[in-house]
Amino acid sequence: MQREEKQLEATLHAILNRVNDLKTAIQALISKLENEYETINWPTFLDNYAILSGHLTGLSKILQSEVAPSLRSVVVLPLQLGCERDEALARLTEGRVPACTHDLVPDLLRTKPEPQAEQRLQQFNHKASTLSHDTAQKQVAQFTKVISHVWEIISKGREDWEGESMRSAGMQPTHSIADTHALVTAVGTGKGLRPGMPSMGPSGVGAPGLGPSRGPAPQLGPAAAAMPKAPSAIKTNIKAANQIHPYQR
Amino acid sequence: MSAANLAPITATDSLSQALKANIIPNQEYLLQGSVLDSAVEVLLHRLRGLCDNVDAGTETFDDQEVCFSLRDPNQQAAPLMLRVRKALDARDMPFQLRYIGQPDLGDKSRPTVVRSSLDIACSGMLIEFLNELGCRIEFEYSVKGYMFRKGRMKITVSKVFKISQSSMSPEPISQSYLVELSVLAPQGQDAIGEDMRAFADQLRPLVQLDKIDYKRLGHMS
Amino acid sequence: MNQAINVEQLNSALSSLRTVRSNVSLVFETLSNGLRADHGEDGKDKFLMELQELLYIVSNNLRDLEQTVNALPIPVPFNLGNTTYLSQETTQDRQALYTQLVNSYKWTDKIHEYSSFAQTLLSQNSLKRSYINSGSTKRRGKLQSNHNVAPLQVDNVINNIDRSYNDMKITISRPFASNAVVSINLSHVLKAVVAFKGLLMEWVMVKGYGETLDLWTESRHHVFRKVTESAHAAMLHFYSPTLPELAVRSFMTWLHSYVNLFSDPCKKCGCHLHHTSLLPPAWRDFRTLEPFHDECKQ
Amino acid sequence: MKRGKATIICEVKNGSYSQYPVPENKTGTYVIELLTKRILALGASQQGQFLVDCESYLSHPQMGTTKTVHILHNSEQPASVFSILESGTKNIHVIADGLFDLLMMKLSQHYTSKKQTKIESKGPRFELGDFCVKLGSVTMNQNFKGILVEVEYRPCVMANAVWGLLREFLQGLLGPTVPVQPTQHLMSRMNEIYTPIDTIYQYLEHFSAYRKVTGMRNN
Repeated sequence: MQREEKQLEATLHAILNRVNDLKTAIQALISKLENEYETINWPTFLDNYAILSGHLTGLSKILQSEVAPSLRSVVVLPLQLGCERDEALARLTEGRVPACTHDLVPDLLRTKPEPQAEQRLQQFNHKASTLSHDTAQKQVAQFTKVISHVWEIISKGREDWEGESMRSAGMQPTHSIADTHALVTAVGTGKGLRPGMPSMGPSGVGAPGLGPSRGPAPQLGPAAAAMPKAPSAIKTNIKAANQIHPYQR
Repeated sequence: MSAANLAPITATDSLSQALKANIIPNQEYLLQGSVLDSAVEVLLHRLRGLCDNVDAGTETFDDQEVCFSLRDPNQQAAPLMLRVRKALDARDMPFQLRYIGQPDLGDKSRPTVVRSSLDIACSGMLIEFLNELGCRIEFEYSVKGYMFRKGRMKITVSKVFKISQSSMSPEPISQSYLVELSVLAPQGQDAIGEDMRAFADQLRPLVQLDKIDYKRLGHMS
Repeated sequence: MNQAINVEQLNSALSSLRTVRSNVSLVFETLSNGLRADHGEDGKDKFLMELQELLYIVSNNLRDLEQTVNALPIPVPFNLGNTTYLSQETTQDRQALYTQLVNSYKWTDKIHEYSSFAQTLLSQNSLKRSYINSGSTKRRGKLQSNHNVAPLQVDNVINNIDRSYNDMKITISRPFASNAVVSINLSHVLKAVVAFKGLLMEWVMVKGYGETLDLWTESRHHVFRKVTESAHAAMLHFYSPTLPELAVRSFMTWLHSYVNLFSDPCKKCGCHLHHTSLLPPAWRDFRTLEPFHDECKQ
Repeated sequence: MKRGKATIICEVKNGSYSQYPVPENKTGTYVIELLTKRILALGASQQGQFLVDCESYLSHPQMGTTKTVHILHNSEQPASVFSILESGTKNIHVIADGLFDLLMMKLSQHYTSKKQTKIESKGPRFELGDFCVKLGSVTMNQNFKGILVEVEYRPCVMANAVWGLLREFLQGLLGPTVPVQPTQHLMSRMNEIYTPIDTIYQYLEHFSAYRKVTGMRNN
């Protein structure tokens, strides 16, 4: 018996916490709406709803879980109804419910949906259960179609808009993949930079590229004629020298 | 005897210490892209807004790069590539000798190309030295453009020119500027790659900076 | 008598000016305070009334002032020089004249003081190098022109000297207004910088080939500090205010003899290095230009 | 390039040091101590130690004519690596920053280090007026080889102008009978502005001589 009481207390405590969380979240939402409606960032404002729904699912989880059944067996009995202001109640509810009156109690202590709502729910359930599988599939397909169509429109709009913003800066496309590749291969492997051998890989075999003589070119003695920097006039020398330097082949 | 009179440690020792402490920046993180000539001004404008070294106007450079290769004597490994860069606009600056290893693109999750790299400042008769060392000139080109810095990142926007045989004015390779975003860092600092990605995104859609494997591109064509 | 009346009139004009000022400031004060509690219910009207009243007073005061001012005799204009324009600009910060005036006053005062000291000192001490003993007023005039020579003339003199040496490069710069600062590169041996006042040398600093040249920091090498000392001695030795060009030329000739600073041994002891100081012969005889160690020169 | 100061490096040999007969077994330390005493008596102050080392790499035999790359470090220029390539009669030098050593590791396929010829000169460093004197004992592979005395006269940048002065100083320090000769390299650069690489060349010349002697002995 005592154990059950304790459990009940713990459950109530948990529920109370959840409800309080929910309350503060709602308060925050309302105060935001009232005070910052001019500067509000709507996407972040929408996040508040996400928080609310998070709290709600948390609460319903507790209520559904196995800890709760004891609650079902607990009866709340309105002992006293009256029109006089009940200070204790007002304080408990932060001034929202000043008295336990007749018009409030049915709403506050309701355990089932309202009869009208219940009826409508039943209607819908019935409609859903009578629907054939095929029609359901058809409707789902239709729905997906509509959604994908909307998605297309939006993404196309975005593309247009981005293109527009680029064009408004006064340009057509600003880079070209082909140029990127040309430049990177040129710098990386020398493609297009070797005079006389247009597209030779880095390990190209054959006559060494004849670099034009450059600024402070080192003085090439006869011994250095093997070096590829020699002017083309002594090409024969290169061959001869290549035999001396087998690694140059 | 004071501490100053202690024997100096040998250069080899200090180098191996530095290696152990992993403070030698021998990895290059790289992203590449290009921008059409017509849009380069816009890009420069944007970079001026983003980068650090813009107080005294943009930094320009005009370099000549010669790429050497050194064959493996055992004919097993791929030839070693060495690059020499010299500033044409500041002739008294030392040469820059670079060793660049094979680029590693990694999988999709890696934000940048990573390749091992040694950047060595050199003076003296470097070209002749490399020639005598057994290196062979593979190709050469000149690059002229702008250099920006943002934190540790270096951004170059440059035009690549073919070196012309005669005294003709150098001929540009394409109608675009090469854009490179790179960081030199010690091994294992992969976090910088994310920063580079973030920075590259700031330049979109003007420039698309990407991991590009020039090796594969070279074979494709 | 006339003057006394003037003063009285001036006083009354000034006092009416003061009244105008105080009443105007009262207007502004009331305006800035705006509606007050004591204006009661229909405060707006009352406030306007009050303001009107005050403005009325001000206009009355202004009329008074105009009357008194008109009654004043027109004064003979003083010649105040530039200071007359002080009245044109009303904000203190923008004219910034006051501090300058004070400063220039201070400096003139100082110059006056120092020149009187200098005058007494010079009249007591008969300096050999100075022209004062000669007492000739003609020469005095000439000297002044040596302190204050046209830059072009200085350039000519120095460029002439520059042209006469192959291994000594002389360049002129003028970082401090009109006075030349001359830097000298003597072969690969040394660098020197000489500050000129007109055509008279004022300061010499000698440094090594690889060092950066400036007027005040000493060379980090002992030998060039020694040479700097010798150069100061030479500068004073060759000083001749009457023939400044000759002085400069002789100094340069003397300085040029340092071209063999490291290669020639001392004429007296025959050694490169002095045995105690371990310095090369850093002294050059003024006439023969022969190298000596500082310690060997007697 | 940074300008250097005229420097000569002089070798102290047992023979030429005859005035002070030195017992064979403790040459190195004894001579160094003796010279230290002398130079301190002249009024010098010790300013730390110095170290010059040299490692040589030989090209792979597959690569044709043998070439040698000498890599030298000098504690006076701690951030630099001096690299001299010996190819036939020509010497080509490059002065690089410290990472050049790493590049040599990358080139290990092409150029292999001759570890047993790693040679260094190490010892105290003195300052005396405008002179800087370094007394180095040379060791190759931990074996003592000899003593090299380096004298640097810092105010002057031309070896030609200051040669007499330096010789006088060295002979004053080592004794008048010591022959002081410029190395071949210095001879060719007497009229040029002296740079740190010139010091390195002088060391290399001396080091090579030591190695040659060793090689002959080994034969």
